[in-house]
Amino acid sequence: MEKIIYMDHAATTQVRKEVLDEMIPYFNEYYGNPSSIYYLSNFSKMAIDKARERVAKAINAEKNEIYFTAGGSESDNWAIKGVASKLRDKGNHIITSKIEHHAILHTCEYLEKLGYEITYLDVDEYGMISLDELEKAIKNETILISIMFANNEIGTIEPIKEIGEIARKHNVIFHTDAVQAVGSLPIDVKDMNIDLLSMSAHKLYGPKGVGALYIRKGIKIDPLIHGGAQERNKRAGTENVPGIVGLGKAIELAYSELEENTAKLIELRDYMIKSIQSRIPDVRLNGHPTKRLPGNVNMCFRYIEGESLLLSLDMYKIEASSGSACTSGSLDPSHVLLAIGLPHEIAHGSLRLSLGIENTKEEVDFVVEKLTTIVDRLRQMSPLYEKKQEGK
Amino acid sequence: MEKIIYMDHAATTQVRKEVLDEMIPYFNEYYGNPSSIYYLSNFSKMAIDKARERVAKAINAEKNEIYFTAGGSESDNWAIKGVASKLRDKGNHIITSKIEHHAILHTCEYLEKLGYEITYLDVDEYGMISLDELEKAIKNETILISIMFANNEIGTIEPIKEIGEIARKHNVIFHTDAVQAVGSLPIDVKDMNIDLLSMSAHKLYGPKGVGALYIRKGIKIDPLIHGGAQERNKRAGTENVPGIVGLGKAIELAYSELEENTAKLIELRDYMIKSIQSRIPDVRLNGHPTKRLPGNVNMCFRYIEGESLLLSLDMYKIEASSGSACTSGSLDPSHVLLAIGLPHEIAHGSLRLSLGIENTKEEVDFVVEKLTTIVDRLRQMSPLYEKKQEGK
Amino acid sequence: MYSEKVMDHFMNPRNVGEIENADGIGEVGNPKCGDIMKMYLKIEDGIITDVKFKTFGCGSAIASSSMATELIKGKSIQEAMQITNKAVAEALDGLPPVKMHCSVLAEQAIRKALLDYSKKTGVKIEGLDETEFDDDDLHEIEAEE
Amino acid sequence: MYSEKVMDHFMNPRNVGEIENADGIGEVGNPKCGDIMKMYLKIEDGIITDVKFKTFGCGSAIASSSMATELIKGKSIQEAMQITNKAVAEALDGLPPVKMHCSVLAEQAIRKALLDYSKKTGVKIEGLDETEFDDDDLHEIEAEE
Ligand SMILES: Cc1ncc(COP(=O)(O)O)c(C=O)c1O
Ligand SMILES: Cc1ncc(COP(=O)(O)O)c(C=O)c1O
Repeated sequence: MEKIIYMDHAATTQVRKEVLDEMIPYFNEYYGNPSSIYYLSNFSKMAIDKARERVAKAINAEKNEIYFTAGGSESDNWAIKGVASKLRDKGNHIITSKIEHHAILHTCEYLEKLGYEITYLDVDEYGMISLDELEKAIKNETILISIMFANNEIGTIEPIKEIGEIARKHNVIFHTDAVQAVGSLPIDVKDMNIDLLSMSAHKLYGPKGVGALYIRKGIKIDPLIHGGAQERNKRAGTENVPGIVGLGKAIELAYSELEENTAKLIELRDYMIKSIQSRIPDVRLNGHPTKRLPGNVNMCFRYIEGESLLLSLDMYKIEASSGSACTSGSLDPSHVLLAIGLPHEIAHGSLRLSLGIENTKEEVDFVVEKLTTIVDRLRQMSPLYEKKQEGK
Repeated sequence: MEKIIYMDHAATTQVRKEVLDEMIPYFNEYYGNPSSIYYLSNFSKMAIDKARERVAKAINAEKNEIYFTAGGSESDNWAIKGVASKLRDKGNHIITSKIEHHAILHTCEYLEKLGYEITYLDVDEYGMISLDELEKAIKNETILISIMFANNEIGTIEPIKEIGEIARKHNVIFHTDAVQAVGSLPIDVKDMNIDLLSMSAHKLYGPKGVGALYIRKGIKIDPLIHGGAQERNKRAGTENVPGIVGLGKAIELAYSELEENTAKLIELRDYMIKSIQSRIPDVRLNGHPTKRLPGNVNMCFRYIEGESLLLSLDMYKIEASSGSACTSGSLDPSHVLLAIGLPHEIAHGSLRLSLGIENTKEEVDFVVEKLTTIVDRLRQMSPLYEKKQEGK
Repeated sequence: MYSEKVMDHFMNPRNVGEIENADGIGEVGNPKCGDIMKMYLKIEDGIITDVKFKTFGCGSAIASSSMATELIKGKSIQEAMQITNKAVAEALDGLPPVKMHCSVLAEQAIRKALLDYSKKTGVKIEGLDETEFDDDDLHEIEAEE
Repeated sequence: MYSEKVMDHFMNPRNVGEIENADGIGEVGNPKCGDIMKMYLKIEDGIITDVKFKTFGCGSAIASSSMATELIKGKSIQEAMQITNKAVAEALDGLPPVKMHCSVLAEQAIRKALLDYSKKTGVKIEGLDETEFDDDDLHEIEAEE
């Protein structure tokens, strides 16, 4: 494979060597089914136990509050549908936001078809929900508040602790999709009054296809996957032992290096934002200037379309992402960019560069240089830019 | 780790070296998110495509009829809940059997709470459902028939093609939990009129935490996991690329060696059954004598309890399984053994030895020898045996 | 899953067997539930001079029986009456929660054997009562799990 | 995802730019949907002697514009009228199904530029009709996907 510059860590990350090394023996040496009672299975049982402890520690939960899943989407679906199904006699109202991941939004839309009522909170220009509006939206029938910890596109970090307080005050269960936050931000489920929290290993240098749902002791939700007695009867299916081991190792590494990595990433991020702003006219930073994920750079480049930007970057093996409609094959650009109030044509021209711990200042310089050329080239081709030049 | 004799292949298998070798590069070299549009992602996209083709070929399906999941339990839950949710306006009746895996049974029990009606078909002493009873159970409201391909405990193979014909005749969707069958038995979804089929990689020398659901073209079911557009909008979540690669490789290997392995396993299985029967009195073979999984040996040893048998075998690092209640911490022994008509006290004394391709005749001889000693020892300790000796 | 002590008492159970003309015999559990314990006592001058058991059941049932016999051997009837299921479990360095009922069975087997002795001999044993041997109770601890 | 031809025409688009005093100009698409194509024609004696384009849009939109200009350059008006979106897509060695609307846009841009020429000059072009330029139609092919 050719050398690439990978700046799409919000999409996925590579499995770190230390993580993969710990996983390997569980594929064909300690391969016992953790539900069995013999010698061979002790190894996998103990491995899961250790991973559970590591995950719990990372977010200040108890070990038996962690349930392993097949990833962020399953955790999100489980949290929402599990509460909805369990509490359907109590109420049918769920509050979420307009900028959630599709794993939340499409789940909520499905529930609407089943007779649930969903409130989708607006966000401000930075992507922040309003605590006032949240509190006003709560009614007797409200059974769940689900607000993401940090947004995957624009990186905005929501006021989770405050949301937790409001939820607790009104005795409503609070779920947060923390898929982008876990491994990148300090999380304390106790202090933040979080009842349910979703995470996914592949966003933090762990393997794809494994995640977890934190379920606070005392919170009862229906299973999403019924069957065997795994995960204390809450999530059936033979455990993905190597994956679980990988999640445990990855999360431990992430939090042992959190301070150092955060400082590095924020410096790199702000350097990149400034470089772009100083070299390319008509750009806009999306998301909050400071309350944002350490590695997230998201900008709109006026007069051009995002996919053509991505393709051009890819010619230099620079891997990034866009909220452009064209990358998803739909007509509308990212719902997140529309929710923060961008007009369609500007939203179409967005670029997300999500930095990771292996990125360097040199790479950033290279990318910004190429980006400058590319943006210029595409603008020269753009009839919108032509109009602007003509002063229309 | 000490050397073990592994005879619990129905619980899980080790990942074959050829399989793991193909998976490894997808952890940290070709780690791109398959949904992205750049260079790096081509590798994972192509890998998934290849795996899908391999899985499709193995069961004579089309490539775009295969949807990857996190394992057998998810596939089972998805099939049942997906049909139930999609067709709830058409009907609320589902037909299954009493010997299904818990992933089916507990899902059905959950649906009962939601107002669905479930018919649990009886089985005969060999664990076979009756086609007559099946056909009689079908009514206007019937939306789904779910009968397993082969039973995980007693190995009995159900008359799938005939079930498929009946389902088709009555225009009812037919799902089969083929988790134990895939990789061990020839499967042709077209010829067998199967509409939905569940499989799991870790039962066929692939990795844990990945499986697939075959959905015949034209059959529409609701998603179980809503969210991103993965798996053609039917199963959200970033794909477990290495796992999917592993499933693809494992299933291809299994079917390329099927004839050879089946012949070997049946010989070993029948040899083991005969050895046990000739050396140990008061034993009973559970399941069908010939219509059974190639590697499945399941016997009851009267007067003793299964867990103590397992523990004793484990002292020699012989790893096997039991339908004993004590292994699951419940009071009742396996629902499968009860369904074939065994009295509780006999069902408690069951032992499943599920053979795999790496087991040898020498291992079988060793196990039977140890088993003979162990059964004798435990019977000497058993008050039930005492009564029998006294002629009570 | 099991402590080394449990495994030791399971693989090398002490006092397995029967006592001919035992002074007290107690059988508890039932085959439906997968465990039966039968305990034989030899009692001389209020002292349990010998004890044997037979058990149909899982590893912890066998280990619990074995440990229970060890705990009461050579003890007085009153001492034996003090042996609780917890004592049996603790002596085994603990049992998994789902297996605690095995230690309850062992306690019950002792008491039932003592009751049998009491009935046969007319010797009154304080705190013993026929009504306590109700199989349904034996799994209550488990049900709590 | 894209063929080499698409990537070539995207990275090295032919005929980018404007034509001063063009004989016909056609603009289709709209910025809301993320694609606008603007086509400039120079027509002499019924022959398209020069053509330029500007496009705001994804890779396949740019490549489709580029290919479309190549296909009609030097051709007669009637030949240009024969160019369908399929021809554009085929000349690019195919487009992904969700991107077929880009080729439709290119076809429409040509026709709209010809219509403009027709209006300006009074030259009648058979098969051209104002009513066909309805933005809503452009994504129909995509919607079928
Ligand atoms: C027949 C059957 N169905 C379903 C399953 C569940 O598969 P998994 O453990 O991969 O979720 C199993 C195995 O555990 C099985 O044997
Ligand atoms: C905020 C957020 N939620 C949920 C998900 C879904 O996670 P996964 O792909 O592991 O299912 C993602 C990533 O794709 C995400 O960024």
